[in-house]
Amino acid sequence: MPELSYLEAIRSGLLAEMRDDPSVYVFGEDVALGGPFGVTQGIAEELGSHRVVNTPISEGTVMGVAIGAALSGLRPVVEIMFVDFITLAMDQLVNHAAKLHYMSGGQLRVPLTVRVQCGVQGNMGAHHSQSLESWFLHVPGLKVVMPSNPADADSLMRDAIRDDNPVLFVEHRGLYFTRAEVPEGGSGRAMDRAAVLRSGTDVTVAAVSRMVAPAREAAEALAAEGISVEVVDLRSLVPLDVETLVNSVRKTSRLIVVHEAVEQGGVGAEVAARVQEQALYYLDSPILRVAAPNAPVPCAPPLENFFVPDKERVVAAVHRTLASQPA
Amino acid sequence: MPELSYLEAIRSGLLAEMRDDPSVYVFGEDVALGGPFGVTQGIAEELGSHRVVNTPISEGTVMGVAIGAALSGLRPVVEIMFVDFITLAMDQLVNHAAKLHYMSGGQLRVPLTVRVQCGVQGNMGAHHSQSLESWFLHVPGLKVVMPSNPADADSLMRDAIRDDNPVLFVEHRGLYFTRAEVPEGGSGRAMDRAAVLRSGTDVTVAAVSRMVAPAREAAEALAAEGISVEVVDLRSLVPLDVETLVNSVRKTSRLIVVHEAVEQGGVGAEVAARVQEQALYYLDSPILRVAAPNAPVPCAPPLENFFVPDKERVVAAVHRTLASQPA
Amino acid sequence: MNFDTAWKAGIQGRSGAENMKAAKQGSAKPATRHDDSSELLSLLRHMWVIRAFEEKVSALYAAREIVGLLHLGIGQEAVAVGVCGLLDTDDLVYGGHRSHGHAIAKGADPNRLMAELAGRFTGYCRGKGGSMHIVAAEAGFVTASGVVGGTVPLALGAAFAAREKGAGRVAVVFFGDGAGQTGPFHESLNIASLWQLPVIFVCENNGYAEFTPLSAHTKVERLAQHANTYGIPGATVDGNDILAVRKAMGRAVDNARAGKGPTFVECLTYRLRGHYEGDPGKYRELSQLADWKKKDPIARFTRVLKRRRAASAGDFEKAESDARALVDAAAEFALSSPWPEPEETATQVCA
Amino acid sequence: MNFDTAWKAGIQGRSGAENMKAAKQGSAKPATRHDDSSELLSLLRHMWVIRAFEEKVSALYAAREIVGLLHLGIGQEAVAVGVCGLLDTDDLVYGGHRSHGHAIAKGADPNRLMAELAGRFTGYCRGKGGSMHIVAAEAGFVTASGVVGGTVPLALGAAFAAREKGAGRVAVVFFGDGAGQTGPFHESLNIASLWQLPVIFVCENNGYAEFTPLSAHTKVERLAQHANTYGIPGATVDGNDILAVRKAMGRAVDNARAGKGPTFVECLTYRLRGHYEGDPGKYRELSQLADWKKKDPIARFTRVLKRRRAASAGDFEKAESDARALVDAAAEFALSSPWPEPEETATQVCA
Ligand SMILES: Cc1ncc(C[n+]2csc(CCOP(=O)(O)OP(=O)(O)O)c2C)c(N)n1
Ligand SMILES: Cc1ncc(C[n+]2csc(CCOP(=O)(O)OP(=O)(O)O)c2C)c(N)n1
Ligand SMILES: [Mg+2]
Ligand SMILES: [Mg+2]
Repeated sequence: MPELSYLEAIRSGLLAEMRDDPSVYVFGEDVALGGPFGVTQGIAEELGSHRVVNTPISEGTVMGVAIGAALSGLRPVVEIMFVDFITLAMDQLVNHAAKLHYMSGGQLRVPLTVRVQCGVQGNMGAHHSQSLESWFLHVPGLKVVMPSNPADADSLMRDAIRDDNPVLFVEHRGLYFTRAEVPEGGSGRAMDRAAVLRSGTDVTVAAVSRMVAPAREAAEALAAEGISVEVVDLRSLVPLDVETLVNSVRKTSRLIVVHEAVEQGGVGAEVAARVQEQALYYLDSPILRVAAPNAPVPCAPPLENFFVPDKERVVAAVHRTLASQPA
Repeated sequence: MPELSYLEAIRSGLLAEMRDDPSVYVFGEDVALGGPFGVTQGIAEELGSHRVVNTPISEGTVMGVAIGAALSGLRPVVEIMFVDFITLAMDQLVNHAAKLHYMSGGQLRVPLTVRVQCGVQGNMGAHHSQSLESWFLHVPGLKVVMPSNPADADSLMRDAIRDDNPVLFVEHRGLYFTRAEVPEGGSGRAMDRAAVLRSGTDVTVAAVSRMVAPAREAAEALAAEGISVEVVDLRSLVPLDVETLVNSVRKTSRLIVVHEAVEQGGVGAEVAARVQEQALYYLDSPILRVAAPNAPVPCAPPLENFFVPDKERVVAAVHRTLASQPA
Repeated sequence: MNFDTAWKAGIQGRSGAENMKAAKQGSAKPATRHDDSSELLSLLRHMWVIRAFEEKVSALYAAREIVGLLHLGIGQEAVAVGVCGLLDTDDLVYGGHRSHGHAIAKGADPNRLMAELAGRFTGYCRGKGGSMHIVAAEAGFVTASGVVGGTVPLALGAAFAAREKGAGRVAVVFFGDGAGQTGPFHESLNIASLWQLPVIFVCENNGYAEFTPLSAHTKVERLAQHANTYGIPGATVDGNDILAVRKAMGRAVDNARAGKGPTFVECLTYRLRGHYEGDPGKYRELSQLADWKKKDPIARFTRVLKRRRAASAGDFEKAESDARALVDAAAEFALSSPWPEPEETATQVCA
Repeated sequence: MNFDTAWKAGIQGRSGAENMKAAKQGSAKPATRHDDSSELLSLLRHMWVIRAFEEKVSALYAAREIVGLLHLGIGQEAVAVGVCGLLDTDDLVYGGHRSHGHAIAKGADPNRLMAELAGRFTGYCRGKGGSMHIVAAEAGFVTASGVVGGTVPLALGAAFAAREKGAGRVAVVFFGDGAGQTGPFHESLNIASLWQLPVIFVCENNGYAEFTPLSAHTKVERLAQHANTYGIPGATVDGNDILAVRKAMGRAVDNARAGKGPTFVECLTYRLRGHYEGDPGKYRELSQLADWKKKDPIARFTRVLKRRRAASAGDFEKAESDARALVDAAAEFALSSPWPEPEETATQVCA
């Protein structure tokens, strides 16, 4: 089993689909040369430059072009270089990609994959560091996946491209160079299901994307204290695998959700709402969210560091939830 | 106390501020003629056509123009004709209006009011009927208000314009012609606070915008059954008045949130997350959400009617929460 | 393409798409060519179907048999028919909020279209779409949109796919003068020219965006000028003269099919009704309306055909009466169709 | 306006904004006029400050004393200084992701700017902004943005406010050739021309957007052509010739102040470094880089001044060495400044 970086794994999934299916095309700024991070590097050379289409800086229109191409039977993969710029493509993504299957009464399909790169890494400041995935929970017709590791990145990319719906594939810049083993030919369908990464009995910690790492580290550290933490990688945000969470909470009676997006209106809110709805009577303490403070992303190192949740904050939340009891 | 329609009340609040403060300008499509609904009718005639600026169909840039004008000391009110089209102005609103005060370390201020009209009314279909307010809970630096009645419409408009931050003022098309008394000179500061419209002891029903009416009707109907419902009009979504909700839930032990936006990722998720966090041990049953199904807004009357939550659905949810008990 | 086959078939109850398919069997290329009399008469007939359809919609709206936000293209029929008459079924057309006529001209079945407007399950979109969001995939009318300018980028995508497939198909997008000030429109001109896509931009410049005249939206008098900046061939034609539209469109289609890239066809026209049904239209002078009524594209083309002796008085009358009959039947089909079940509200969200 | 006062004051430790204010006391209008020798020398000095500043930034970045995503404008100084040299403090300038030079040219204090890049509390934005998001309000540098094209609409708003206030102020926005393909840019040209706003569009056409040459982004060779479509006077000038920039800009400022509306100034230039610090720059030929090095705007202007005998050899040397001293001081100020407290992360979210 080869070891790949997260970035290479994205490419591996993409390339596998592109080799298989000549209707898969890539659109994006500078993608022919690999983009600023190199994800699409070498694809044009292997499969022809017509398959990897450099675009002008016109996010909204490029999204529309990809949707139109999808309506005509291609399976485009469009790259938005930073999720911050998806703000320029919201009309096409929300009003057209997500809705046309429904609005047409099923006549149309939009098999589109939107690659976006998100998150805090490298002091890039408020216009290149956001995590905006939760907006898209509120857009019926879109699916949203968010891999936390190379194997999932590879598999979810394959799943996303094969899906007949628009799928937002959210990459975390801070994970690009993390390495792990990736089964050749993909590790099987990863979409639609959360993954239980570590089983435990005292507290469930559900995390997304880069936050899975501090969740695991926290579980490790807490194990030393005799606290048994179950770690769940949400992986798919839409559809959200509530069943796995509820099953876990029935066992642990406590839940903490960890994400890098700001707390208010984040994915943690939907998770909390759904889990309390289905498992309130199993809960021994309130569901807590460990997330960024409600602020834009600052640039300076001490601020950026403070912004991003870390292992310590997860540990503290676990202690808090274990200490919590009726007033 | 004059009786005004919701639409007239918005105009009354706007006009009051515009008369007081020559730096308040209105920008939007067709606003000089009143816009398609007539909200800004007559203002140009009274205050000069330079104060009510018709714009091309360029939502993104017009939003930017208003922000730039706000940075230069004006207090612009920009109208996005349907919230569905705010998708075209997200970059300016999210990356610039909301963040510039923070990103500049306090050097800049953006005293901007964004009027958007939302909701299902009149079989307009998926591109003219959405409720997207919950996205903006996730955008630090923005405030969001959502009046449910003429008096609040008038007061919140005044508050929004006077606020030194960008405020999203969300109007519901289905309320435009509802009438009620509006105190002259405004009813005092309405921003930042929820309003308890009816006090009760058995269940709290928190509703937003047009959903306040079915919440009240449900309370009325349930009173006849001997069920006492406390009705809270959220009114301000950012900041969210969690205190009022928590106080109410401490009394009633049950909470239902009602909104017209689709359930997943809606405001109800954040409300549920916050209330269970602060009041879990007071809850006798799960917090329920009564909201639109997770679908685009359909056009045909039977579908549109089914889409929008109504009194019956609120009543059913109240019965459900009262019947709920540990398995 | 011979519209007549389609037309007659339509009367006989075949779906619009089937009609168009049948009609196009013998489709002669290139699109630029001399039209014979029967072809010209068929253009007139198609304009009449659109006119009759929209007048019926207007009446049904007044009677509250149809609800929603309706934008009629009465007075603009020459653009729809002039453009779509030169296309095959598998050429792909995109429209906007005022696209009943575009869809019909492209071969959409009036029955299913009317049923869609009436919110019935037999409608093209099962009642989920509605007037501003027509999809008639079988006819190659891909989609309209309620977002002004929203379909322009989509049409580029269709053109991109067509080019990659090498089938010689073209993509066409209809949009208004108001859309000409939207960013996506400009981004699209750039990309279409950069990639030399087989897309045809059809701008229906009716002088107004909602209540505001074009002069209050831009200083650019002819939107085709923007195309010229990008080196896209652009023509501004009298949009109420169907033959002028057809001529410009013929060149555009030939160019696109020949791999010579995009064309911009700006059609100067006027909507004879309000922006939407119910719009009191106070922002326009009655005299302006009267002037444009004189330029009614149907009356005008009828005069041309008379002058050319291309048809008899009976033909002209029959064009109208057949259209009215077709549309009456469509209305009856629609209004006697079942409503969608409420539970349909949450189906088909994902494919 | 006399840059020299500002310059000297700067050396003496006054803030940039104070400098500019002092310098502008005697500001002579109109902007279009003959420059005397001391004024010319001061332009050179300002270019040197920017150059020295960015070379220092590059060195500090290499030493990991400064982190983040840095885009340097080395090689483009003639545009920044040519443009801003004709503005007063209360004229409002907007920039983009490559705007260190624009801010300095507008009078931002190098100390506070360097501190911002170094993430310190003494920075203009208390470390919250960073390299792509400079705000130096006191100097009339309103804001930059990490969103390509993002500030173009904002500058229109500033121009709108200026016009309403009737103060004769102008707004200026710097952006790149890549921004010229964004929708907001085109929407902005339309609105600026429609409303005749006192805004000056300064396009720094350096031939590349990231790794892709302009020719792969558009078929339009001169972005000024778009302005022309809107009737906006547009000139394309040699952006490495500060006097050419200044001449075009002088006319633009005079027009804007006189209420004659917007102007578009396209400056052909080249960035002598990578797109961002760390970019290996493989997409450009070394020979191209070498050619452009010969056109270095500072060396070139120095030659002009020499030819005109506008300054002595000592003056030239001093221009550079003073700049380096100033910038060394700025770096020292920045690196010895305190970091912001972590708790600052969640302050100033709302005003
Ligand atoms: C993005 C967007 N902004 C605003 C509207 C509201 N609106 C509907 S039609 C219209 C005018 C469109 O004018 P034009 O493009 O000339 O088409 P016409 O109505 O004249 O056919 C406007 C502003 C919209 N539907 N979409
Ligand atoms: C809206 C948006 N899309 C993409 C990017 C990523 N990006 C940063 S700089 C750049 C190229 C900009 O080119 P140009 O406008 O010519 O400015 P230059 O870098 O040459 O100064 C791109 C694509 C961005 N910052 N903003
Ligand atoms: Mg129009
Ligand atoms: Mg460039």
